[in-house]
Amino acid sequence: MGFLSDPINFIAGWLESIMLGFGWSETIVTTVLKFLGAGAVGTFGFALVIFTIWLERKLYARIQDRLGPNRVGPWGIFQTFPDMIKIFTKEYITPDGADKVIYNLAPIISVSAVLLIWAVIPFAPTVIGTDVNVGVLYVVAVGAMGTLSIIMAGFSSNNKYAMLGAFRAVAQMVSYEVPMVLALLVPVLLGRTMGINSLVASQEVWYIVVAPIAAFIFFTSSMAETGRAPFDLLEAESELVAGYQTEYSGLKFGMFYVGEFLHAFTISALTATLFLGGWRGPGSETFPILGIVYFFIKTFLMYFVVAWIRISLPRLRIDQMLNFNWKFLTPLALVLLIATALLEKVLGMVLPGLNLVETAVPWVRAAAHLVVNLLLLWGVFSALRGYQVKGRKIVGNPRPVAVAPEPPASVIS
Amino acid sequence: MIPLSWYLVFAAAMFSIGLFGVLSRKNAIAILMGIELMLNAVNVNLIAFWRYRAVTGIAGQAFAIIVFAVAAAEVAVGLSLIISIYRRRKTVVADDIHMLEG
Amino acid sequence: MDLETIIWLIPLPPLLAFFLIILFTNRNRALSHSIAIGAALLSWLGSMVVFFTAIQTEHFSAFVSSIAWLPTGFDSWLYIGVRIDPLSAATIFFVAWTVLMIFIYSVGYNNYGQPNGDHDQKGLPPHGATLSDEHGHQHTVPSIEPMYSRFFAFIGLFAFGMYTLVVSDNLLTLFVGWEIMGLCSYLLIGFWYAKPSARAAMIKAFITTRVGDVFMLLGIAYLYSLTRSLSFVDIFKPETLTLLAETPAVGSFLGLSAAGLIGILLFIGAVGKSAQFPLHVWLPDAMEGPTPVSAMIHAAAMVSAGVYMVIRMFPLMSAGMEHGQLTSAMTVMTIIGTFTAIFAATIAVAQNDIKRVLAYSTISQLGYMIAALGIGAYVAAAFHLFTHAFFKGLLFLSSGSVIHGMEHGVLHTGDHKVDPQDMFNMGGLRKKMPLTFWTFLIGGFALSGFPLITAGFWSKDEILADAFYHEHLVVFITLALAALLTAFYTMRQITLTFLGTARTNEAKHAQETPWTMTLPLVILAIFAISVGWVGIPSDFLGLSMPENWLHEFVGGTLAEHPAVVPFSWIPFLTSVFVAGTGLLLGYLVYRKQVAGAVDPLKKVLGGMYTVLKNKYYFDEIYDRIFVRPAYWLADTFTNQWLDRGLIDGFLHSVARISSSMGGLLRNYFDKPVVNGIGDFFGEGTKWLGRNLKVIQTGRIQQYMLMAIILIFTTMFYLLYRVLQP
Amino acid sequence: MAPDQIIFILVAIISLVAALFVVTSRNLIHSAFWLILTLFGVAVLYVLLQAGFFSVVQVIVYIGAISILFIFAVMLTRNVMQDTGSQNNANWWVGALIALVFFGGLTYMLLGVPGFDAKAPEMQAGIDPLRQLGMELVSPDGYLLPFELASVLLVAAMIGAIYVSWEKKR
Repeated sequence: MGFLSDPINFIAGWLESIMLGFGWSETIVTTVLKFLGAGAVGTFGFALVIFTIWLERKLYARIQDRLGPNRVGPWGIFQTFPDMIKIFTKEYITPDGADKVIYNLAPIISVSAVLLIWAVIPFAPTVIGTDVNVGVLYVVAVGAMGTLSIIMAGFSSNNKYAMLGAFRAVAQMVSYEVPMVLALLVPVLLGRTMGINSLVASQEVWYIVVAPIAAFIFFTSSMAETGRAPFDLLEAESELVAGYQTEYSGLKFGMFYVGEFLHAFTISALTATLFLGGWRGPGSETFPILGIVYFFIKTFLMYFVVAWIRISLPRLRIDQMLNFNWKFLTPLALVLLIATALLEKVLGMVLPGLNLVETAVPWVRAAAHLVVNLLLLWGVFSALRGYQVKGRKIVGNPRPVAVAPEPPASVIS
Repeated sequence: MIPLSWYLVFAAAMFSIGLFGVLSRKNAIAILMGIELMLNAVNVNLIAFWRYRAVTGIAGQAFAIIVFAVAAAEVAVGLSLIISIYRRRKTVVADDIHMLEG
Repeated sequence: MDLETIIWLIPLPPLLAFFLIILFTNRNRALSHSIAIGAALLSWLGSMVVFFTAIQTEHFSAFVSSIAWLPTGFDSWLYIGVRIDPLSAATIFFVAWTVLMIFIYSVGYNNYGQPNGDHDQKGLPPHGATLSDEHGHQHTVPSIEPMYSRFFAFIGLFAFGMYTLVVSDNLLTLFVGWEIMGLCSYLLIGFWYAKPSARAAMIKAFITTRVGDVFMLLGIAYLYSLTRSLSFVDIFKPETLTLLAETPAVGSFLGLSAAGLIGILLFIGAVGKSAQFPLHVWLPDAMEGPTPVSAMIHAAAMVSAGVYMVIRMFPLMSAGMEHGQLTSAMTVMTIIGTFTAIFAATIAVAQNDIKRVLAYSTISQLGYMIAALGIGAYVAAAFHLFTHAFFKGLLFLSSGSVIHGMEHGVLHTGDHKVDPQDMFNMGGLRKKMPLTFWTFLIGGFALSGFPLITAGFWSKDEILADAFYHEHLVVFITLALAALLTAFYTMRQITLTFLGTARTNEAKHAQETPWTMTLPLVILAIFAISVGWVGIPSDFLGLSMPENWLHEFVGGTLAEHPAVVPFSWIPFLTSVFVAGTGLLLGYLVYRKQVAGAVDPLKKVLGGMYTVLKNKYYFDEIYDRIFVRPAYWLADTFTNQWLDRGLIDGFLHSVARISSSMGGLLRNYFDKPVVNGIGDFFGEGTKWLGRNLKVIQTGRIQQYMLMAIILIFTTMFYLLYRVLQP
Repeated sequence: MAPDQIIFILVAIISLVAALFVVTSRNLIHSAFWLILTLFGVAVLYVLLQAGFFSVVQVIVYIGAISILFIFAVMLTRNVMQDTGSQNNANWWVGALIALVFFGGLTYMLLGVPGFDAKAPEMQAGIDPLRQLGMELVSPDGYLLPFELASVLLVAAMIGAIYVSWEKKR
């Protein structure tokens, strides 16, 4: 295990040998290493956000035919740092009648809920915070804490808009958790495991090919979980000022902001891990560093899609948002789950009888799943065709454009 | 190693606190919270007994799962009842809801 | 799919079609008949696969598959399953063909594609619709059956029953299929339920067959109580059969053996189902149903089912047979079958309704089969069952086609008093309906046993040869006589219907029916000729012919192959003679029949003709013997005398005594003593309630408090007792 | 004292104190938040018991769903929020007494139970309790029926909750 093939474990091993050299007991060394690792991942996450903020602003600008940040550093790459300094130096305002403890706790939970997910994401076959055997559930559980932070913020601010924003946020996040969990069960079914690293290992064929609908549902509902456009009703500025974070300022607001960006990046990483094969790629088993590279390529690809969608789509109405979830995503996810489970059962009975070459089995399996997925999709769309809106109902006559009243004749003369 | 007794005493304490909440809180929602505490205490007991007494079996775990389901169902129905009562009578104080008084 | 699965699946498509049509597609006629025919086609396909696999198997014995169905107590199960042995393979072949043909035929028969009738109502046959063309001419055309979809649902269920019956490997599922068909025949005979005659016929058919079914169920129950199994394999084990033959019947009933009693009981079931004397009365009346139904009941399914069951149970019937000595069950069958054959044939001679003639001819032919079985001619009976299914199905469908054509004529002239089913109203239809004529001719010749060409000749000849060889001379002569009559009335029918000139305006305007009706006729006609060739005896006319295939194949069903009857000239010449004479006589007598003239037979037979015309007054006799006494027993005797007079009188006097005693008790015991105690408790409870209601605060937590204190006290006490013994 | 014992004691104390606040706090919203802390503590105890699955499910079900429901319910029944007076009823001392007696009695009785101070047996390697649980829950010889019943109960509760809290149109 050379430095070049697996630098992170190499460094870890090196540190371990040093500390053992101090004469510390094994337990303490492991504990210290865990803390170091957690610190490293956290710091890396924050550092990454600095970069993604710039990246997203740049993307925004390019898609909207602007230049974007271009003053600080080459291509404005350091633009985020002045912004950070500005936010650090702002005054912290705590509103009158706020529930102080909860008010201050909310932003911390908001960020930590996101960072906690990083503990189970495998960057490479050997580089993973901790390989929990219920990793997928863990992700969902931590997501639940994000909801908590928002309701804490909304409640403790003692502000109507913050409260309304929190209500909306919770309605949205709790609802979208349902299809998300259901869609997550599809890879679990396919991989026969809930551990994230073993899920990656089981992806001989990327699950986006095997289960494109599940990937779509998971990705969409995760986007809704992040609360970014087009699902940003919780902070719709035209209606709610800024939603649950209305009363926050300075670094506390910054925490929410960082949390949001980090969350967006995290869902990209999760999608890449669960559906795009994570660190899988040629040579990644022997050279874990390659795994890291593949992982980040895929993650940034997904992140680009996230940003692209955020920039392109307008905000949904609340009823559209809930209808989309309960009347489309959830039933679809349920049907998909049942179909996948049945198909897996059938394949389990049929495949051994076919005497296929060892390497062909996953591909045959993937093809079968893909066909079922496409059929399902076709069925859903032909069912939906009946509901499509053909022209809008006219509610009333259009009001005439305001016309200035005729000036009295006396004025003219 | 933690002895079994610690978990049992912890669960007993938590159950007692929940019991106190159920018996003495005014607000119906708070009573429900007390019930949740009691259910959790039971669950701790179930899992602890599974771990210490029957780690090869799964009865304790299965019961715990069912307690989760029951708790979820109970909260959903309980809270909706409370909200329904609140809509009609504008109160959630348990002592004010005494239409069955003899 | 392996073969066993296919066999399991054969009966299912029609059942599925039944539910689909009844539940979902009732409104859509085209979809309904497509589903029904598709289902029939699927079953047909499965049957063909099974049949051809069976005939290609060397030394074919049976395909079997069974599952445990009902636990019947300690570790024993009732197994149900499917069994295709040579007999059922051959049966399923003709069932599949005739059922499919009948399904297709029904599309045309129920006037698919025609407009809705002007005043057609559900439960009545269609009356025709008025159309006006572009010139403003009004003309009447046939209208579509108002309950079109329902018809297909019913015949689907019917087909399910028949297939179930054929493929089952035990008496229980066979009986289930049997009863499903009983229900369906009830529903279908009364398909036009608004006609009073159809209602009466449906009830008659149901009740009459029920009489037989009850006996059959008794037989099954008795058999089960003795053998602990209903599966054919178990019953037909030699040791079981010997045991049954040697056990005396319960209470040594008439000195019969158990096998004999069971055989007779089961045979009575067949008598009901296959319309044998004396339970034959329902079948002619069943002609009230639509014609495809008649074909279904009389050719493909129900009546065949009776004979099929008897053939199936033949090992049981013949258990204990030694040296050609007929068993008691077989003797009964011989007598009933022979008598029915001649008896029904005589009635058929004097009938004018085209379908009724065929109905009586069916009874007569079924009597043939039963008689053949009775004298032990196993293969001959099965052979006649197969050929008869094809040519009788063909005849019924053709007669339906004739009626349909005549109805067209009736609609054209608008004279609704003319009965389109009366043969004396027809004549000369040969030119109007050529296809129908030729197919009817083929069917009729097959029925008469026209020598060498037709299927009927071979099977009938084999029965006669068998009877002759085994020296049952009475049977032989009677059956030959019946064959003569058969040929005669068949030719009478053909001559009256198709030959000569039209006797009514309606017959002049008759029209050939659509292809959906004629196509089944043609296919069935091919079978009516060709199916006989599989059973040509190998030593026919002393020549050395190929081996008798059917005998080899069907004979394989029995444990030991039945012996081949050597060829003999006497029965051969007899059957040629009776067929030829009968046909010739029929032609000569009715050749010159003109409109309005009486039946020439009437002059010859005189009073006998009236007797025959009225079917020996059987319906009237049954009415006197069974129906009226039953009414009298129910109404006058039981209701008025027994119930009102005796029982009610007794009850009333008891009531009066009780009521006076009640008054005494009430005034001197109940009011002072009982009420006093009751009131004391009531008042006491009230008082308690008034004083205890303080505890009822309505506050949940206080209740909880009380409950918990109580529970804890009890619990602590009990635990204390447990821990400190 | 081993590290896991220290962790247990810390978590237990935090949970119990939080639980006490749940039943005594004057502000119901705070009660709800304290409840979350208690439940979280219980989740940690599950981890100590090597029941990771239950720990995660505890977080999902109790914190992610039940507590949120509680907070919602408290907020929806709003005027109570302004209540600053005592949230305990007049009989609270009876409740407290009973709870104390109960705790004392229970502990006393537990002391007599054999195996009260038992140590946990080693987890056997190669046996995955989670997989075992999953198989048992869907096997007809195991807990299939109770499992299905629980699901039916959940559906019934869901429908019931929707029906009860449905605002009927006047």
